[in-house]
Amino acid sequence: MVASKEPSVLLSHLHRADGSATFSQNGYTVIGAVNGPIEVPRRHELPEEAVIEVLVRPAAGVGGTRERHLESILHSTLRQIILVHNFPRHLIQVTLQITNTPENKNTGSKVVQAGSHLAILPALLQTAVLALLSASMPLATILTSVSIAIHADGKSRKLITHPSLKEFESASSVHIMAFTSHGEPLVVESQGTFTLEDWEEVFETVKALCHAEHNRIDDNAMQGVDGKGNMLEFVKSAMGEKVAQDLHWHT
Amino acid sequence: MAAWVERKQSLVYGSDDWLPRKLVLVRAGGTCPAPFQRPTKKQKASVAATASSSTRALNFTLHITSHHGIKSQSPSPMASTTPQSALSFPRETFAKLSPHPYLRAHLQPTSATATPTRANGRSPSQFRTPHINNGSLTHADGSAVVRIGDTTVVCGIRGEILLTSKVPGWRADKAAAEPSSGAGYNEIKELDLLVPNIELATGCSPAFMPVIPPSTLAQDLSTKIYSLLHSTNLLDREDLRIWYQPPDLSDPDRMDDDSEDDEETSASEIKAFWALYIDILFISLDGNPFDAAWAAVMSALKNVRLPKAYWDPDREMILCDDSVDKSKKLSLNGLPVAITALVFKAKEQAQSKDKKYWILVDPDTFEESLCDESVTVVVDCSEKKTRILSITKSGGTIVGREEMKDIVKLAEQRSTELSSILNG
Amino acid sequence: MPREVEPSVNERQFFEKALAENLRLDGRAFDQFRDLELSFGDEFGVADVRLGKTRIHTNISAEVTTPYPDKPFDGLFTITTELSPMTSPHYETSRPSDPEILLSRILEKNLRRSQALDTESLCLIAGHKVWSVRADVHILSHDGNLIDASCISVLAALQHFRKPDTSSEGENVTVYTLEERDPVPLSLLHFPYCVTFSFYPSTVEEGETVILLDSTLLEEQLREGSATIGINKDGELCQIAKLGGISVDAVAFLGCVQVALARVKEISTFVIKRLAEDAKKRDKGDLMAELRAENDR
Amino acid sequence: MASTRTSTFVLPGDRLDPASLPSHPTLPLKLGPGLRHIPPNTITPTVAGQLCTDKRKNAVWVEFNGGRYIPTTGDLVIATIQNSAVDIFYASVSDYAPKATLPQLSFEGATKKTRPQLSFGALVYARVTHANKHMDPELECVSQSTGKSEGLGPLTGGMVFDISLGMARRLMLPKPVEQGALVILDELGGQGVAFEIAVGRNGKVWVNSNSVKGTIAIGRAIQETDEKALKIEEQRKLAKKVAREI
Amino acid sequence: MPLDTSTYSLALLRLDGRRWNELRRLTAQISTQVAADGSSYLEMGNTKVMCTVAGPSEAKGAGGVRLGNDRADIRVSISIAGFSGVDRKKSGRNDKRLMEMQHTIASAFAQNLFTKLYPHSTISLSIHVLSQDGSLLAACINACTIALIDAGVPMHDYICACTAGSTSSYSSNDETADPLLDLNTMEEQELPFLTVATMGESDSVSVLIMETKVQVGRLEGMLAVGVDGCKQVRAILDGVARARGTKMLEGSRM
Repeated sequence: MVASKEPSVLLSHLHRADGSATFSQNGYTVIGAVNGPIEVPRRHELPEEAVIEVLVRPAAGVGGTRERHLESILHSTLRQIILVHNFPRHLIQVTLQITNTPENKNTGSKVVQAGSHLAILPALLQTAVLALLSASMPLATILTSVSIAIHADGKSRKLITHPSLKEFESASSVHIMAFTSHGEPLVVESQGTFTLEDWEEVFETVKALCHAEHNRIDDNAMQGVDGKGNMLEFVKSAMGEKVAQDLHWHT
Repeated sequence: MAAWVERKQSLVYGSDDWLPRKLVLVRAGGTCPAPFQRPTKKQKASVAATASSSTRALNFTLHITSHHGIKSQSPSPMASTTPQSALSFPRETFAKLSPHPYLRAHLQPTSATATPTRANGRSPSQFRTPHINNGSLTHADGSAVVRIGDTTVVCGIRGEILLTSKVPGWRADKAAAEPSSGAGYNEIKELDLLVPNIELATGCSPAFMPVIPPSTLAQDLSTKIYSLLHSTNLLDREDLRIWYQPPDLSDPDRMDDDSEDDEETSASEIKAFWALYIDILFISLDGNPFDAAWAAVMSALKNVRLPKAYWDPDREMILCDDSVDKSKKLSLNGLPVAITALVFKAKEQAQSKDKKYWILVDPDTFEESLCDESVTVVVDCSEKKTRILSITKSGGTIVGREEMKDIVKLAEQRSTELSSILNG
Repeated sequence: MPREVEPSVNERQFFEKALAENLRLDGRAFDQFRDLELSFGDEFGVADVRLGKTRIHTNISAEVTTPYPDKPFDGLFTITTELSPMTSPHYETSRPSDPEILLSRILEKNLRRSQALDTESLCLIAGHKVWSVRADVHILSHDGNLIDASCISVLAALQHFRKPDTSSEGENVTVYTLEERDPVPLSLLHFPYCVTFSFYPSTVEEGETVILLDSTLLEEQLREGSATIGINKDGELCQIAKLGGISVDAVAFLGCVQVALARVKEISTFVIKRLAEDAKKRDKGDLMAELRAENDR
Repeated sequence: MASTRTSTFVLPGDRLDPASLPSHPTLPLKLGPGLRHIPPNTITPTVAGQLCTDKRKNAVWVEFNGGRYIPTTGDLVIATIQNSAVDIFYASVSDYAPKATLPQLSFEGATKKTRPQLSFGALVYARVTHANKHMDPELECVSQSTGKSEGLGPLTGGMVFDISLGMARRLMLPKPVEQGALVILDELGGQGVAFEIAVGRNGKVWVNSNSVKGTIAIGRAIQETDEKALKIEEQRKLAKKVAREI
Repeated sequence: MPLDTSTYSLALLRLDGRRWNELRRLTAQISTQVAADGSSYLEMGNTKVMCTVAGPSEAKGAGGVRLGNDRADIRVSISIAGFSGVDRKKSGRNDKRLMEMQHTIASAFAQNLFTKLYPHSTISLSIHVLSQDGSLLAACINACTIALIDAGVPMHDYICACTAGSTSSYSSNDETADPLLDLNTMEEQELPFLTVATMGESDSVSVLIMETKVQVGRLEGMLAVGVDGCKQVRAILDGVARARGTKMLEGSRM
């Protein structure tokens, strides 16, 4: 089946978690749950800030070194956006369960896919942020993440936004970036062979997709702007809908 | 630590030696809270409040005297008013008590002539000197010892034979399809022919106790090495293939003594692969594990000599030739070099909006404990035009386009320095 | 980790009173199940079961490996169940908890020991190459009765799963990609589902037992005993697990078995219906894809 | 009310238009939940929700629903006793969170000799007296000024039901019908259903009536109103149905 | 290798010479270890287990103290000796089958003992399996019962257990199949069987575990035989306990 590049999300659907989100894009589906702030065992507690625990669980098999790597990227990133100093000596648990990955024609039967584990990073980041928003966790800012693949053969060069797994694997270089809603770069994972110019072009492209300059609170009418592919707009509309539903009674 | 900001002008360097030997902490007015410890946030707030509003302010003044420890050498005006209650700490104690202001004091010297220097005496963009020793392990097919400052890594590579008949999903027709044809079959990746493994639990640092399961950092580093090995296409897959050319019965003279043109004949088949087990052992760790580990892997890969292996149809097994002459080196695609830099922010709190920061390359453990944002760039300058092979960053928002440009430039410099050693 | 939250005294007492009046907190009858929902993923072998607020997601995968030396003709079939902090913060990932062990044991007995999946059919070359089928049971949300829901989820996913087609020539096995040959379903011999009963001592009559079906989390926390009966629609019992707890009259217990049998017949029909609906949807999807492909040409 | 309040949707880190904030000549600006002040003069939301301002009170806050209850001074909560020490009880306000302390003497008429004996799992209706991120919260079951319980204290009998934090807030509004579009309780009362109710800001509601059936029906009606986001008309219908059943 | 049950139908005797409703030799000793608060040694045929009881004692250790616990906590540990089976197999600490057995025994006795009499305390049961020849769980439960009697922990009634099987293989719906009582290892491997434990002389089932496939129609017969077997077991254990009690009374009289 053809995976949709358009993101979709379901919010606050797990009843026992404080916040939850199911996010799908590009054939990846991730279910995220956030619990916290809750009690933390003494030996782990930090006196000045909340402990963040990130757990990435693969759809099939048990987590290995790749999941730990993703967890460490997520951990250092989420620590930057969660207001950890608001909850000293507490724990914030973020559990991300991957439930669907795009079919890989070559390794269709393989339990653990050898590489390309980075391809799922944008989905993981986005799910984590949406689940945190659903949990009403105080955040400094939100982040949005986009992956871009560059296909270059000699002279011509093509940038593909939200590449499919196939495009991801055959690209000459792939770039995953996440920006805050203020347009600051928070995560960069670039791989392959590329030049500084390539990278800068990707940087600007992703920045534009993650961040709209006119994204002002008073500017609700998005006139003349192609909201397609703009992750910030997506998060905004998804959350806006949820808030409107939650506060239907609120005049 | 608002008090630090106000009193920073009293940071004075000794005349002959720029390197601070001893820091003297002078308390002006009031009594020192005992036991002395890092004030909690609440206390800090109150310190700041009193400092700004009352005359009995708690001010910490910082002196740096030369290693002779003559306190009177440069008395600051503030300190000289109440010299009787001076509390002096050795440098190490001060670094432990309040590491963040300590490092900042070094990077933000008061006198205009002094250049920002890190606590370890290096300039922010100065790397530690690398030392590399190749082939010191006899039983490994390739090995290297890399020392960068106090970080020492041993890397040993062993090749093991993986028979295609043992590969569960092996298909002869798949191997024929070249990877250039779309999202091709990359056997090095699919068959896991490169197996890096990092061992940190060697007692290399107090943070990693020996004989425990691999820490998160070790798993994290292994994954980084693993994906870099694949994403750079460093190895030629032909190097890892073991072919078999069935003897041409019509021409009995031509046995498999010469395998140069075997690949052209359709009858030849891949009988086995070399799987390279890359074990990376940290002997000591003082920051920047990735750069050192990667340099060790590169150096060891360059050092690898795989014996000539061939399929013996009678015994139905792979045999290896003992002679060194027939063994082959790996042909590596370029010479990637990794550099890591951290961002040190003037304010301790992660969420502060303060734009003051320093980029510190090749950090040591002390610096790593004080910085959140880290950037790793892998470049290959073996050809004319620099190829960037990987950029990763996380943990902060400081490094943007411009900063990255500078870091890439630093990486290029470092690359030339390291390449000469790696190639030498 | 923080420990599990226990119900308050008020909840305990109120629940007891309600049972005495033949009432359940969510208004169900004692033998009534919550609404069962089953959906399948885009990929083969993905089933998502909802039983009230309990939600279980199962993912089946398969790869070729070497068999165990003592069972050269049998493929491998493993079921993993791990309760993650997603379900409740008190579950630690490193240490399995009691409910987790009991759940995995029951699934193991019910599905593996009863040979629901014919492991001999997974053998490709005796002693060398077999399929290893793996069921990863992800518990997304826990509001009681994990066992019944997990069992439905795994069996539905197994029925939905297709493994790549293979052919073997002597010692060589060729595993075809999905494009080359349509994947094939697993060989399942029978479909044993589980029904779990919760027991409470009756406050009305001394020695009598109140029996609830499909209990919620609160009902599970307050129960004094339980029994899980695994049975297929043909009336073959696959396992019974009444692991201690209050004792139940033998005759009453035999009654439970009959209830379980009736319930399992319902579940079987339901799952088959859902599978058929999914297959229909897929056919349509395939047809559309073919048409599109033709248009492209 | 509507005339003085405006609401816009905000996300964490959004830059607020200074014009959207109330400016009162004399009163200091009050920052409510969901906002933070970054010195010198930036105010940004920390949660997703509706930015609400009250010009008369010169207050601004973010209205949101969801997440975990975080104790705030002055909130009324339903707490579960977990443990007791020499002169305090430890009570749980929200699951898995650090326990709150409840002095054994802060009950109406409690002295060293006549303090309540509360065992594990007992419910109390209490007020949060101290809430601070560095310390565990503190509760009381007596008004400090009057020495009276004012409705606080142990809750016996009845049943607790979980509701969303937003629903708890709606139930606690001074005028739930006008401000919260919530009529279910009034309607039930209007139908002649007699019951007691205590609402905890920590997302719990305690209901007691003279029959088990009635308590279940009322509790479930409140939950249904919350989960299905029932409109006023639907709430009326539901109330009628419940009253008929009882 | 299917067990040859054909001879059974002729002579109505099992391979070890027993009739269908015959228990193996069941012997038990009480107070075998002086150091323990209660102890027992029990043999069911060639299945031999030892059980010791420690407690009720004050709950101690981290994680052991559960706040607001108004009753005694029962902990069970089973260790299987390496030489107990036919082939030496060291079972791991995380063997799920053992953990399930431990949970079962703890949960059965939690309902049988008057645990409310001992708030904030622990009763530890430690079982050592010396030899295995079928009916392992049943033997463990029986050993625990008399060890707990020895320890003097008040209980409602005996919990007695035994196994019951059926001569029909699971696939056949053979009407002539007979139920069997108290299976040994060979029979357990070939025939469908269940382990049942009842309370005292009642028909009240405390534990019922079946792990093999069987036609639902067979269950009633198996269960009836099993429950009857439990009553026989109870009579034997009761005899052991009474003999011990008499001896103690005699001792105290002197």
